[in-house]
Amino acid sequence: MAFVSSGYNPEKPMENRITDIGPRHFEEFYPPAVKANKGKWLYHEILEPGVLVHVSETGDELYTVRTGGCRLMSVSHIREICEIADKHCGGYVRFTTRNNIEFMVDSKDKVKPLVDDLMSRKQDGGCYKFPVGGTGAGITNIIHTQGWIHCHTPATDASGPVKATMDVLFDDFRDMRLPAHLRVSLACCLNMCGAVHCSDIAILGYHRKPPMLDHEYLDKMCEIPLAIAACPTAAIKPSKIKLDNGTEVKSVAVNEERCMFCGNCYTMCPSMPLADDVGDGIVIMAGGKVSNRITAPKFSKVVVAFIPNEPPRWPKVTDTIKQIVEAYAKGANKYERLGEWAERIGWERFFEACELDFTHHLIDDFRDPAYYTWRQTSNFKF
Amino acid sequence: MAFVSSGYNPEKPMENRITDIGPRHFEEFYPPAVKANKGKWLYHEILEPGVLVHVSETGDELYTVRTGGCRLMSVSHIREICEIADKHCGGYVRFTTRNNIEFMVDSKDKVKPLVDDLMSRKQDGGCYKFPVGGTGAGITNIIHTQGWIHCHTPATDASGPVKATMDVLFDDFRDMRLPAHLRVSLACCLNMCGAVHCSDIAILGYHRKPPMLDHEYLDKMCEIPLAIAACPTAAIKPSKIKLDNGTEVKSVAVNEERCMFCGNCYTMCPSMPLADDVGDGIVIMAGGKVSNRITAPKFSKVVVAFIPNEPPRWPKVTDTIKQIVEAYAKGANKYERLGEWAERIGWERFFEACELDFTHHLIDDFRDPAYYTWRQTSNFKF
Amino acid sequence: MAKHETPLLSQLETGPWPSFVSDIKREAESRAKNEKGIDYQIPVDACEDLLGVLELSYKHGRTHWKHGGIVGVFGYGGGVIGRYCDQPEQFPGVAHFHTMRVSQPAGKFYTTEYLKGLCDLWEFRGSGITNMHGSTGDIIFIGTTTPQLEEVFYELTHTFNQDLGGSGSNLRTPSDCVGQARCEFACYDTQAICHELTNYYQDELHRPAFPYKFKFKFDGCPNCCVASIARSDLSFIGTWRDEIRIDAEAVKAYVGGELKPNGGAHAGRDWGAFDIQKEVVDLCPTKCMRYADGKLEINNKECTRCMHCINVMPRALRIGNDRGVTILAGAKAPILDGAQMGTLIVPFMKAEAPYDDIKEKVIEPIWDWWMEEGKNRERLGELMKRQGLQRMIEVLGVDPDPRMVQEPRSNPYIFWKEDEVEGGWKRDINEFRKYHKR
Amino acid sequence: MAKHETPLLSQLETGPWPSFVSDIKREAESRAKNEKGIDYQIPVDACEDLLGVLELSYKHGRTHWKHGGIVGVFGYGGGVIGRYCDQPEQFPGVAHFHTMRVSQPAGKFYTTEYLKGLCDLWEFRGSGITNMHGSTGDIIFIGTTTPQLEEVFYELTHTFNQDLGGSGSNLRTPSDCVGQARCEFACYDTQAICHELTNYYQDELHRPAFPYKFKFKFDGCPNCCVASIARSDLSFIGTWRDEIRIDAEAVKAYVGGELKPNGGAHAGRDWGAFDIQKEVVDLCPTKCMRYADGKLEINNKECTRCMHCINVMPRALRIGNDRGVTILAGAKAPILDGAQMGTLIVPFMKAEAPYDDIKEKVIEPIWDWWMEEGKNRERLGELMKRQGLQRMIEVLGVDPDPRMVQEPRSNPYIFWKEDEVEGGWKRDINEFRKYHKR
Ligand code: SRM
Ligand code: SRM
Ligand code: SRM
Ligand code: SRM
Ligand code: SF4
Ligand code: SF4
Ligand code: SF4
Ligand code: SF4
Ligand code: SF4
Ligand code: SF4
Ligand code: SF4
Ligand code: SF4
Repeated sequence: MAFVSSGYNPEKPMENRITDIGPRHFEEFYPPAVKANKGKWLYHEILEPGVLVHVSETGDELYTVRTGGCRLMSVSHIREICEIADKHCGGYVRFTTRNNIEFMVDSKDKVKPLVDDLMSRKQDGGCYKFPVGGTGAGITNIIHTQGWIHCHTPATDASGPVKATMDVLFDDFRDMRLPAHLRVSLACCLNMCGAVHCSDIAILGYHRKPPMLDHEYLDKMCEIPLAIAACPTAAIKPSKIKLDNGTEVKSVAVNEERCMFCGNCYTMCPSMPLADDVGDGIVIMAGGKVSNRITAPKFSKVVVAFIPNEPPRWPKVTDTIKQIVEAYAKGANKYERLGEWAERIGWERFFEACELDFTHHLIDDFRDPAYYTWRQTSNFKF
Repeated sequence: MAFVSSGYNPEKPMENRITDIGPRHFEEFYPPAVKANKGKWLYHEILEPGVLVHVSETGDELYTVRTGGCRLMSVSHIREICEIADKHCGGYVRFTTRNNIEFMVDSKDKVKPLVDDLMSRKQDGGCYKFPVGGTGAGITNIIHTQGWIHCHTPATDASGPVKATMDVLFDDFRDMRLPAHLRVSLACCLNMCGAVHCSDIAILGYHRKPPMLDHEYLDKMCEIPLAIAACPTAAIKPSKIKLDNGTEVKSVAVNEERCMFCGNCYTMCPSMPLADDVGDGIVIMAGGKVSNRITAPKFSKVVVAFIPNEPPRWPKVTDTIKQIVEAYAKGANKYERLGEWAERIGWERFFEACELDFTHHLIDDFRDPAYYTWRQTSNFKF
Repeated sequence: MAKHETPLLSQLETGPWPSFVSDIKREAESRAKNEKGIDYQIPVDACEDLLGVLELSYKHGRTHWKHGGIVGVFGYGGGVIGRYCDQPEQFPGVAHFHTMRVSQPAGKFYTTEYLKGLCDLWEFRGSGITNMHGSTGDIIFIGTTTPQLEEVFYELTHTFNQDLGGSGSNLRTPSDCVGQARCEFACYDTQAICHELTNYYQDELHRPAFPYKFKFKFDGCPNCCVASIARSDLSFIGTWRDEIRIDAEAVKAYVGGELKPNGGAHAGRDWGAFDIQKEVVDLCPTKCMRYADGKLEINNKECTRCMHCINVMPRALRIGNDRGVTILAGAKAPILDGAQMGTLIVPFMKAEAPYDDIKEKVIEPIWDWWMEEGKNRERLGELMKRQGLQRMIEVLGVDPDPRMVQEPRSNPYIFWKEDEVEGGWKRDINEFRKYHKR
Repeated sequence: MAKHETPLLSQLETGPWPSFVSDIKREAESRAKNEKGIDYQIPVDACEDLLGVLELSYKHGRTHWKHGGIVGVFGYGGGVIGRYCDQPEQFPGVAHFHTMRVSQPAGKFYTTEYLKGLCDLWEFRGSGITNMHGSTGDIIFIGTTTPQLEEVFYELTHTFNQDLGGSGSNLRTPSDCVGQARCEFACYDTQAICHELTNYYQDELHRPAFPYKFKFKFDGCPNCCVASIARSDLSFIGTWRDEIRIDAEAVKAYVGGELKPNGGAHAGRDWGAFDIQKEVVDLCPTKCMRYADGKLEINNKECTRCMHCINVMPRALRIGNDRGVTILAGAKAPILDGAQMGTLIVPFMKAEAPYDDIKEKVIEPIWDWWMEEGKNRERLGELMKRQGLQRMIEVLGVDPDPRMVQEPRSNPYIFWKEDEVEGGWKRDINEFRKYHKR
């Protein structure tokens, strides 16, 4: 391969340099029906799972067909999206905040051909390329993060567990039988780039072994004070270490009893890796939400402290999630989010209904606010 | 006066010594109707404010007349209680957990003479000695503490503000027009011996000036390390001080910015007094409860950050309390405790309804849990 | 003639509520007159001077009492609070003015005979002023001198068969609600257990061996009339495991208006006709009740025994038969880290004499732990916060139970222990580097 | 033939959900075939090796990526995440594999023309693999080499009139919900403000001057479809101050069953006939609705604009006319001290271009404060926790408002300031001792 210049001149980086122009202006990208009716929408309706209509006060209608997006996508896949959008939608397409793809058409008769086209496209192994769904009281796409495909701190993969989970939940992506929205998210480490801290069900990668210390290199590769400051539990102290060859180096010592495996030290210092084949795995959280509907947003709660990584399909994770979804589907009232359900019936009942064990790990013991999660009433259910 | 010995011999303290016998056995003190029906009570009814009947499965009835107890009472007053109990109640009497006095009779016809007798007794200034009331959905006696009558750390008096407040709330002691119980408590300092932290309305003595330092005596009178350890905000440091006479003494220094006037240092060290005529005063808290009825017990919340001490009648305190009681009486649903009402309507409405100012002091800024009291939703009322 | 002018205090002698000022004045007068010719063992003018010093506080806006120092009776570490006036010349009658805490009988029933005896004693050897009762529950004798402490104690024990209560870093005098003695809601005998534990733990009550104070309180049911959940290191709250007993006829009587809801507690206002649906069924926090066709049903499995329905219709609904206690730990006032409510540690335990399970499986393991690991002036609740509820569960040797928490943790910061993690924590960085280059 | 065996990954090529494995394989094949004769600027087998290294992770249960080091484009402090493989010999195609964050257009609408352009660029100069989109909102180009960074940037800016997004300690790419573009609930123009603030603060976005990352997100209404309240340092949520507009005819149509509740969102199950009382009125959290005689009434003063009723009956109920935003601050993921939800700091503010109030009265004072007093790697929420909400109120120069708290403090530990206390704090111990002896 030969280097092809874009025009950029590394000798004179400022020559013709364009900076600070931001993103493209959104209006350039609005489909005509959106431009014409922006701010004038009167109401919407979900015609069938994955198909919405929005009606404007001008009388215009906009039909949206939502399809599952595997957000890790190749340019070939994007080109195929474009091909569909060109064919059906006048060359416009949109992505949702949960990485689904929305194809919009301006009249009802264009919907069926579009849906049929989308559902007919399959990958070599038989997976749908563009499954239609993800609306209403069902399960939509999983928000997720990089995992083993790109990040350096994950305790699990992202795309793999997501694929496995969406396969298991697929019927609910295509249907709207649940009491309310049910949002599943995944973050491959505690940094929680997937913002799983407020999801109905969260899949969280978690380490369980304290960092290894690469003493020989630590001082060379890391700023020791930054690594020390990074630790939320003050478990890291500076330390002098004698290497096998007798030289003494500056390094750190970790008070392993105080480590809760957040990996924050590793973020600051590559000589403190945590990853481990059996130490790492998945925490399941449940009951979070972000909408302000009826009740205030809620954090997700840890309901399963640990499930080992079982690539490629993480069966224990998907089984557990399925269990929770089914118990919720069975138990909750219409409009009731998973966390609202758990609070109404009481968490003691939640564990019963979902057939999950309550272990000591689920009791908060992190700092002062832990106390507020303990039960301070004699009101409970046997 | 001549010393009269009880029989105790200070030379031989162990001679005939009786110890560890505990309190008298409760059964010695049960009125016959209680002894006969203990554990057999079927139901009760409040016949009129202050008058209860309990009915047993044996058919027995026990009538209780509750009267206000000014718990700071002289032996002359107690003898008068005994006189009444001898006259009407066969020589038995009881005190409640809120320092009221209960006279019990075993038949209905004994009630009216008893009530009449009680209500007829007045002190010289015209105060009732034994006002009948304190039952049901009204206001009962104020739980309180020692105040200026005996304690060394108070920021206000106890008995005085209590008398002034009960005078203002007297109608509600004698009536049952409120939506639910309303419990008022007073503690004269942050130690909160009155357990005001869970009262519908709490009157709390509070200092607002950091301790003075009696350097010359401090090291002699106090254990400096204990004083330092006592401070919840770590505001106290050891320090060497040069006195006016040139001698250097060990003492402490207080970082006044970090002091929140809890007086804990003074409890450990008499050379660190806080009391001040204008610095000290009263904090009003509201919305606490201890019963588990419908909702879990709740802490009271600070609703007025400071009211100066205005002996002898603390008019601003009593006005404020009256304001809260009236707003509650007007606004709350039947069975709804004050805190439940405030939560239902929202604290923004509580301040409006009670015509109280919301000041920055009312926002929690003490440690991590403060965050959980901030509003984390877009749901609020204009 | 009063010894001191009390223009401020005197303003507290009007108004309907009993006036403590009038009452102290009465006692002052009675002492001055001394009609019975008593040989007062502390200054006759103690009450005069008490009014005087209080008036001074009303003028200054500050207390005039000083720290106590260590006074008490021989062999006991508690029961007396030392107190001195900071203006002894002006008020010699209260220069030394200690309080004594007298262990109240469970349930606070009294015979007048007993009370009169105490009055005689305290008139003779003290100020004649009391608190009936202190916030913890004791009878408080307010104000005597050091030499009288042993005398009062001697007479209390010898004449009245009565001991002192607690103070200092020890078990404080336990207290209880009226319970089965006069309440249909009581799920166990609060007086019996209160008395038994008070006596069984006399040593802990009198001889401080604890890091700080420790309180027991006994509530017969979740109404919490002795506020145990808010102010006792161990709070015992009565409850039941089976079904609320329903008297269908009485339900009808409430609905029909023959019976007054909540025992007539709301009679001071016209709230309109009783509406069982709105006032009971809809307010049930678990929504486990149903009223239809004149019939009330309770899904007891979902009931949290909050007492509301029973409170509203005491003649129709009664506590279950399989009774016991729920135990909560750690309640306390705000010093140092903020107030704590009790945390549920035992969902259910039988409460039957001699209470062996409660003593041996709950109280003593907790004390052992606290005495071992609690810091000076650290209440149980603070130890729990510092070491975590997990530690309490270990101490009790029970299984973790979701009933102990209101909700599971929302942070995933789990402190795994090495033996819980496959392969342990020891790893070889060089082995790791074989697969992962620097 | 695939370069690496991927027996584990291949198991992810079945099942209904789109397979990322099949998709990467497709790209790998397309690159291998190179039908268009592209002069790939990074290794042709990047996708093959990506699959290879991922398969290895599936085998080892550990990632094979290393820390990034500092790579980027000239003059920008963000927009690129450096990444290296820890098995470069085995997987040379991904030895260097940086991601680039491309600032997405507000609302995420696209023309295919634009998208196809990006595809061509990324196929040519990168791995051809993307995230559509990253969790913050950017278009993520996954995997290229260091020399290509400037080239991609040059083409983006020159050919596509398109800039990079944020990373590092700076303003991150703001994002928004679809809003008025296609949603009847939107209370302001989320795209307009998102675009305006992104462009107005380009310097803050590209040149780190902050203690840590900072995020804006814009939700058109309290449904929070872009989850701003959970994951943005400043969360803008649309709201209104006046009345919910009621179309009485449409209410009838819902009650009559002609209109499907909640826009048909529950059509997958038979929930029975719509019951406006049970499904709307009773679920209203403030109980400010009344339905009687076929008429729905709302006491708007008590409404908290939770959206429930509007969500259930979008054709009958519409947001008010006097619209603006509620602003919340401090949301973030759990590192370090636990996750935070946004805290309400501005109950209501108009959101109209050019947003001067929002910029000058909210954003900039907050940044000044945070840049002045925030510690290294301290998010705004953590600074708020450390210095208190009071400090935020001072910074904003607004009056404290009970709307900013869920409840007032329950501890009375108020840090009074000296100038708030009459007479100040300086006192003379000797003066005090005149009245209070030691
Ligand atoms: C397209 C999208 C906005 C965008 O800018 O991309 C969107 C669009 C709509 N949302 Fe949303 N929401 C979208 C993400 C969200 C999110 C964010 C998230 O999940 O990460 C939330 C918060 C979820 C949470 O609380 O955890 C969200 C909470 C809601 C709610 C409140 C639901 C609740 O019961 O709490 C509504 C109201 C409703 O559904 O009745 C709503 C309603 C709607 C409506 C009906 C608004 C309208 O009138 O057009 C749209 C169609 C809903 C549907 O799909 O059933 N939208 N919606 C997002 C689609 C994501 C996807 O691909 O599936
Ligand atoms: C006598 C006493 C117990 C004792 O051992 O001395 C007592 C006695 C009764 N209480 Fe109580 N409570 C007593 C202090 C309390 C306390 C403690 C306190 O206030 O410090 C509470 C907790 C208050 C709180 O939550 O802050 C208390 C919360 C209740 C409740 C729950 C009320 C609620 O709405 O939350 C009930 C149930 C009811 O009233 O329907 C109740 C019910 C009762 C009943 C009806 C029980 C019965 O069947 O006999 C008794 C008469 C009630 C009345 O006065 O209207 N009792 N009750 C106490 C009287 C105090 C007084 O002199 O006024
Ligand atoms: C007498 C009494 C107040 C009253 O007027 O009734 C009282 C009086 C004192 N209490 Fe108390 N407390 C009294 C019940 C309480 C209660 C209520 C209870 O027990 O139900 C509490 C709150 C519950 C709790 O234990 O948390 C209480 C919480 C405190 C505290 C704060 C303890 C904490 O951990 O937060 C202190 C401070 C201390 O221990 O240094 C304290 C300290 C004190 C001292 C000893 C002051 C001191 O630091 O030396 C007071 C002596 C006053 C005096 O001159 O007589 N007192 N104290 C109560 C005991 C009477 C009795 O035995 O019946
Ligand atoms: C790419 C992305 C995940 C994804 O797959 O989508 C991502 C990837 C990384 N995030 Fe993130 N974060 C991404 C959105 C988020 C979000 C979600 C959001 O912005 O809405 C969060 C939670 C919200 C928040 O900001 O709190 C998030 C919270 C973090 C944190 C924890 C920050 C905290 O204060 O708690 C870290 C740790 C750090 O900053 O050291 C982090 C760090 C990282 C780093 C840079 C890892 C590191 O320490 O070097 C990751 C680089 C991965 C890679 O190899 O590409 N990332 N990160 C997201 C950005 C894409 C985009 O620009 O669109
Ligand atoms: S969640 Fe952790 S491992 Fe996953 S992308 Fe974010 S920083 Fe990387
Ligand atoms: S993983 Fe987290 S808790 Fe453990 S040492 Fe590193 S920074 Fe500290
Ligand atoms: S509350 Fe404070 S001042 Fe009042 S009696 Fe208790 S310790 Fe003394
Ligand atoms: S009053 Fe409290 S906060 Fe102030 S110095 Fe003393 S112990 Fe510390
Ligand atoms: S706590 Fe329960 S049992 Fe005890 S007196 Fe109160 S209502 Fe009766
Ligand atoms: S006790 Fe409470 S929870 Fe149980 S049925 Fe009655 S009201 Fe409902
Ligand atoms: S947040 Fe509100 S305005 Fe924005 S898309 Fe969702 S429902 Fe519509
Ligand atoms: S928006 Fe919410 S609070 Fe307002 S009326 Fe509708 S349901 Fe009630």
